[in-house]
Amino acid sequence: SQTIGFSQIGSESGWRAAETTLTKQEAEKRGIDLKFSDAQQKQENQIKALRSFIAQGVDAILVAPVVATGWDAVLKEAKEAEIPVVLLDRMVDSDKDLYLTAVGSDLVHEGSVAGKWLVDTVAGKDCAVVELQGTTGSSPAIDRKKGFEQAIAGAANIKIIRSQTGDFTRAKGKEVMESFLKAENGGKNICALYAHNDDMAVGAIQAIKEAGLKPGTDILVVSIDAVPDIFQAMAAGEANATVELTPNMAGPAFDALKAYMDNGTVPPKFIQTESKLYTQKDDPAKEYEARKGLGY
Amino acid sequence: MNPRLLPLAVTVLIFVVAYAVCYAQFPAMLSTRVIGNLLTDNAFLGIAAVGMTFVIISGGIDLSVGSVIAFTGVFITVMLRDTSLHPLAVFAILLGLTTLFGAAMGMIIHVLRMPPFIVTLAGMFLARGLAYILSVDSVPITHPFYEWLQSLYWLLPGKGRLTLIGGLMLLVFAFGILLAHRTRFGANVFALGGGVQTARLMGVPVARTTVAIYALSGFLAGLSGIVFSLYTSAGYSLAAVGVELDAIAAVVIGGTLLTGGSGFVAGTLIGVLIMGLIQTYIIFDGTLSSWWTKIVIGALLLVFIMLQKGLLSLADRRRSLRASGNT
Amino acid sequence: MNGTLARFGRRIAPQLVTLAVVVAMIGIVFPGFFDISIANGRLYGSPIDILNRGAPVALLAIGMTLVIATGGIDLSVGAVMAICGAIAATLIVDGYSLPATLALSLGAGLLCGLWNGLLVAVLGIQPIVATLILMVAGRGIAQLVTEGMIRTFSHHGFASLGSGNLLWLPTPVVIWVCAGILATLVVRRTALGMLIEAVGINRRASMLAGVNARLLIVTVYMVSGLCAAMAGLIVTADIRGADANNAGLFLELDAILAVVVGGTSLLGGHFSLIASLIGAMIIQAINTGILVAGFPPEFNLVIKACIVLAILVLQSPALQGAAMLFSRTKGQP
Amino acid sequence: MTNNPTLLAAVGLSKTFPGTRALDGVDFDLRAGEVHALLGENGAGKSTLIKCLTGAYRRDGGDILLEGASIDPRDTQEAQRLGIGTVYQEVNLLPNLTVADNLLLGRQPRRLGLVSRRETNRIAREMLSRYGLTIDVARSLDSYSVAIQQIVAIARAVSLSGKVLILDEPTASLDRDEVRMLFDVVRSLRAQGLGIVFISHFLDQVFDISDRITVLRNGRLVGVRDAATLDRTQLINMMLGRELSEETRDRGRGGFDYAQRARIAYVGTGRAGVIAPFDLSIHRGEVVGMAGLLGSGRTETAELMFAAAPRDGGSVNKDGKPLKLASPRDAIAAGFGFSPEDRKTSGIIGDMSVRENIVLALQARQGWMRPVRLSRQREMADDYIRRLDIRTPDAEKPIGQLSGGNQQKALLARWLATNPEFLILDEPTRGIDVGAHAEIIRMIENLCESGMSLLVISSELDELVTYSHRVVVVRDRVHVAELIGEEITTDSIVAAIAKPSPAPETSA
Ligand SMILES: Nc1ncnc2c1ncn2[C@@H]1O[C@H](COP(=O)(O)OP(=O)(O)OP(=O)(O)O)[C@@H](O)[C@H]1O
Ligand SMILES: Nc1ncnc2c1ncn2[C@@H]1O[C@H](COP(=O)(O)OP(=O)(O)OP(=O)(O)O)[C@@H](O)[C@H]1O
Ligand SMILES: [Mg+2]
Ligand SMILES: [Mg+2]
Repeated sequence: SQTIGFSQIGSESGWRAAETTLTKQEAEKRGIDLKFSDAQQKQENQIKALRSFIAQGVDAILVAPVVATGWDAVLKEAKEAEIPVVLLDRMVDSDKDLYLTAVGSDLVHEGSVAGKWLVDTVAGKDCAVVELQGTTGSSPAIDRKKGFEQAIAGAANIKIIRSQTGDFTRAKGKEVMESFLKAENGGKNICALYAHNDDMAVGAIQAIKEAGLKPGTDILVVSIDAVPDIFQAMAAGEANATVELTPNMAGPAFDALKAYMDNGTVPPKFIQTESKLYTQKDDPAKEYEARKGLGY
Repeated sequence: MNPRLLPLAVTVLIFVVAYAVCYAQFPAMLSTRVIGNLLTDNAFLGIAAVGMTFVIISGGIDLSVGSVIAFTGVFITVMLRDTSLHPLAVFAILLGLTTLFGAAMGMIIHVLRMPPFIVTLAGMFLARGLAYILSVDSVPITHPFYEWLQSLYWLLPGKGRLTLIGGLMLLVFAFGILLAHRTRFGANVFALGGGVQTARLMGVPVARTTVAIYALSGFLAGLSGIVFSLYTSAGYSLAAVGVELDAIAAVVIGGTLLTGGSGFVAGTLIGVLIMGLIQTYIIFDGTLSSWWTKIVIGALLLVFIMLQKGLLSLADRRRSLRASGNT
Repeated sequence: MNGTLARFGRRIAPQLVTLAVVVAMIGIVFPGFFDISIANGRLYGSPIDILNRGAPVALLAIGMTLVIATGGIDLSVGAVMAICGAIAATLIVDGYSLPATLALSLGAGLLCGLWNGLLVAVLGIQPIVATLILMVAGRGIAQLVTEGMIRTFSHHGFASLGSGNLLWLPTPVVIWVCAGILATLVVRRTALGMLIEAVGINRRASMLAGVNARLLIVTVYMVSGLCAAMAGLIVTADIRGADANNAGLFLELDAILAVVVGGTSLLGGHFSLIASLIGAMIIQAINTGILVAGFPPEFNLVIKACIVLAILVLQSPALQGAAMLFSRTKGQP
Repeated sequence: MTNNPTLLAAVGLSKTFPGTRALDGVDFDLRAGEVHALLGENGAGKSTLIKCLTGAYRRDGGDILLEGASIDPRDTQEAQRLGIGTVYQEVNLLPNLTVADNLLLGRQPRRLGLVSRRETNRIAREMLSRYGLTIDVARSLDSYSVAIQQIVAIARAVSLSGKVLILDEPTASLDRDEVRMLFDVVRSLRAQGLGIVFISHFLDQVFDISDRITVLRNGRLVGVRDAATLDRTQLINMMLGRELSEETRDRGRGGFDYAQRARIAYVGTGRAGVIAPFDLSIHRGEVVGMAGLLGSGRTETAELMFAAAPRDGGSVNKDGKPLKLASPRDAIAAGFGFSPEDRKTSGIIGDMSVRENIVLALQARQGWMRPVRLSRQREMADDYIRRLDIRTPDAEKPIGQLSGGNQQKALLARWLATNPEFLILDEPTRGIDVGAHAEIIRMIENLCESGMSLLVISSELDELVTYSHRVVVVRDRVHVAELIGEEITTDSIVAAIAKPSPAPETSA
């Protein structure tokens, strides 16, 4: 059987836990011996893991890079050792020759899907948006912000009035939302909330409720990831939309690897997963049930 | 043997035994590749840990090193991107900056008599904050000089590599060992760790030494940042979070007392290697989930510290029994 | 008695002044800051937010103060928060009653503290390292409990610990104020405080004078574990879910900072719980101030660093000494 | 000699601590080639004076002149550069450094820019050999006893003193031989024309070595005299400002029915490598003295008896019943008390007030649940401060800021407050002035009359002879002799200490 090393960023969110679970499941399905390594959010640990995989002589490497830059040297080493590398869910800045393919979604695109939804939904009415950013400096935070800003750039009626980091966590999402509400006249000035992930949105929804407003109605809520809990909120009418980031990146990756190793089929350099938009119309209750058991 | 060297000997012994255990399980662990990796992958940690050793021996602590490493990377990339300076000139400016930064913390600690923990904690916030302000994006470094530096390595038999940064770490350790154990400055550092008041009464230049210690730590953190930027050829403001804790752990595993006054720079090298060994072992194993990884790292840390304590007290008992046999 | 009161006033004056200055500064950058209203049966406004959001750090600061007074430090409190939150959420989801859930998770906190205490007091491992072990492993344990997910629950009683109201105040505020008062009473009405200080200043001499330093140190870490457990429960109840990865992340640093801003020396010895609690509020005021001020998030850390540095410089023993000298020379005829 | 030029002079020196005027316009002058004793009660300001002279403290007012030129040492390093070597009262060396590093800190010999260890150790060994000490200088200082540390401190100061040597109670923990050797060194330095300041509470030593004597009282200069023109009583009057009533009573020595059951009996107590197993019993109202040379194992004996250090086997009986004695707490519960030798690291809680230090042992015994009421604490503290004449502005002063002798008295008060049945005092009179010394001896006698049993370790044989009913002599970690009643004389103790042991004697 094949041995494949998988360097995961960490387990910082439910989404990532789901990705890990699904990767392990997919590997098991295919009889692959998966060497899993958790980098605890540190790039240096990921590089160490990759180099250890190379020293160990694995057949292929999957890596979910914590950040886009800084992979050249280690990818070159892998190439010299003739070990194919597949990137999961995030891209790197390196030369495209250095990895076999990348499976993932386009983070900027995700942001713009969310932005477009908002533009369509408010339909020309004035709308003041507050933004909960991800961890300062992380690539989803940067790209999802960029995509959203691009999408609303054409709509003069939509303005981001406050933007602060919520560190991708519920607790910070709630705390920061509370301060937004205080700062914006008890929330009466706020028309919509855009959160870089669902967890922050869930926290913020609680803050909105505690301030005596109705999330989903008084303040529109749009976020990204499509984790189960946001569907619950949507089912309750407290969230309006989310953009899916599928945690099953490993399936396509393993398929591409198999094709490459069996008969040398070179996959395209970027296998993009769909960034599907879910709204309250998409039967959120059913979606919730479907995702519940995936280890989110 | 001089009993003062005992902790060092015990640490080395533990490392050798641990390596043997790993080898028994994964024979590939003894390849030159893994050994080369141990040096290269931990180069930045090792260099930072040398500075940390001096700080800890003097009875202080420096929580800012991780942030300084991140700042360094961002600073270098931004300078290389926005100016036409040669990387070496950028390095020089940067090392000057981080040395000054360390010296400033040392000044505050000494002049205002504030605890190092807190001053360097503020330094940690400040350095990372400055990195954010310079650039939140991660920026790649694409400079021919960088590529040339990265291509410098010595191929060991068995495809292992002794890279430039791995070698640099060994050099820094050699320098640190001489500085700590064979200079008057080094003796003064130990003296501060024994008690600032007493050291002052004994004529140790407390102010100068304190500032120099933190300046040294700042300098080495900057150097470590350069190494980190060579390692990743990028600058990123979120890089190297928590490196200070790894460095502290390495220093302590290396037999240096956190209370100050006693320790070994050479021990720190072993401490860094032990930490690297733990990680390599976990990756080679490859079956641990994210959470078990954390638990196992914690447990192994505990095991190492307990082994060390146990062996030391055993040796102590043996020694005192032997002494009684003589009288 | 009056002398004691005056001394107490002098002890906490720097912290009170600092808090006032920080709050005044926020008032300048955000004029709506002082608006307090009553809504949904409780007081509502930014100052209340500070009291409320400061609850975890305040609770941690209580335990941390005692630990630091013995010359130790507890880096594991953030991880212990995560463990206890995870246990509580899991139990409540599994249908345990609220009292049982609370008792078991607080018990888990005590157990964590016991572990730290034994490592420090009995095995003689240095406190930073001893608690570093649980800091690293503890988050893993918490994730083990939640299996890496955010374990959400909808138990109303439990949730009200985090977001409910009591006496027109958010419940967390009531909890930390009560815990603070209780701890102060226990420590100052008995001889505990004095014995802790003695151990912190000179452990060997205290032991020779018959102080049971070991037991005292273990107890103090257990109190810290208990406080961390309470903080963990509040955070979990607040977001109605246990987030093993992020609950209490880096909060140990804020707690230590609160203790130091509160004027307790990291070397151990004399301590003041009240001053630490004010310190916790200062830290939270800075955090909240940064949020309401509306700066871009890149500046958060630099602002925090500068304010903290300024506070510490102003409170530093060297400057205090200089100020005293100044006032004395001025007072001379 | 009296015509020698003035080397170091202080004119109108003043120093104030919060609540204390430690020095009040003190004049002092030291001539080349003289030994100048600086005397005074505990807290008179002697240590403060030399700390001001050597830059350890900044003075508030006054001038310092070295060879006629005004100097202003900002730190001790500067004083060292000026040729002033100092031994401060508390051993001020670094326990974590090697003996050699302590001796040569800042002056280690270098080769090619690097410190030469071998050379450092060689010079260090040479420096110590003058004091008859042959120890491994590459080991850390804390592996040696207080006495050895004291000698190291002296050796260091001597080597630093190009012009002036200042010794603040250097002999407090030395025995006779060491003192003799120290004095030989001091005399030869004097012959070389150095000026030496000597602070001590041992008046015999003062008369033995010094040429002139300056007396301080309450931070003020009382007077300067030639030692030859002064007698003991006059000197004491100058120091205390009153007569010392030296009552010599007969303590009804013996009178003990040693056949009767002892109050406390140790059988086979010992620890491998530390002290050979010994039997020792103490009777009600008895004072047992313990004599021996440096490092002979007296302190270790005391620590084992108080369970402050672990012991191998052996048993302890109290009033005939076996006693569980595993920790100091057990000992205290059984009514023991122990005032340790090293007051800085094992005695005082430096940052705590005198009051808290005094009630600490009592409070620890009562348990944390039963706090001693604040008013009661104050009463107790004030009472002991008065009874033991502890010089402090008030009971709330941190004990670390008291003068050495007064700290010692406060520690004694700590144990008296617990009203123990059996009290172990390790060097209780170290650093205590003549007045207080007499006071403490009187107290020891009163205590034993009231039924307390005492074990007193002291290097002052005269003192032991005065109050002991029995003296145990320790040599080379073995209890070698027991002198009872009339057998106790200085000479008999010296003889017992000096009796050559069967094994070849070590060089120390
Ligand atoms: N650092 C300090 N802070 C406050 N008060 C001090 C300090 N050092 C000394 N004092 C006070 O100054 C006075 C003089 O103390 P000093 O140590 O000079 O006495 P001394 O003559 O050396 O006594 P002893 O014989 O007991 O050593 C004492 O009352 C003491 O309490
Ligand atoms: N001459 C010496 N050579 C080597 N080590 C010594 C010497 N003298 C003392 N020591 C060390 O010092 C320690 C102290 O011994 P201890 O304190 O029991 O002596 P003591 O009889 O109480 O003497 P004192 O109290 O006068 O210092 C001993 O454990 C021993 O290791
Ligand atoms: Mg003195
Ligand atoms: Mg002794």
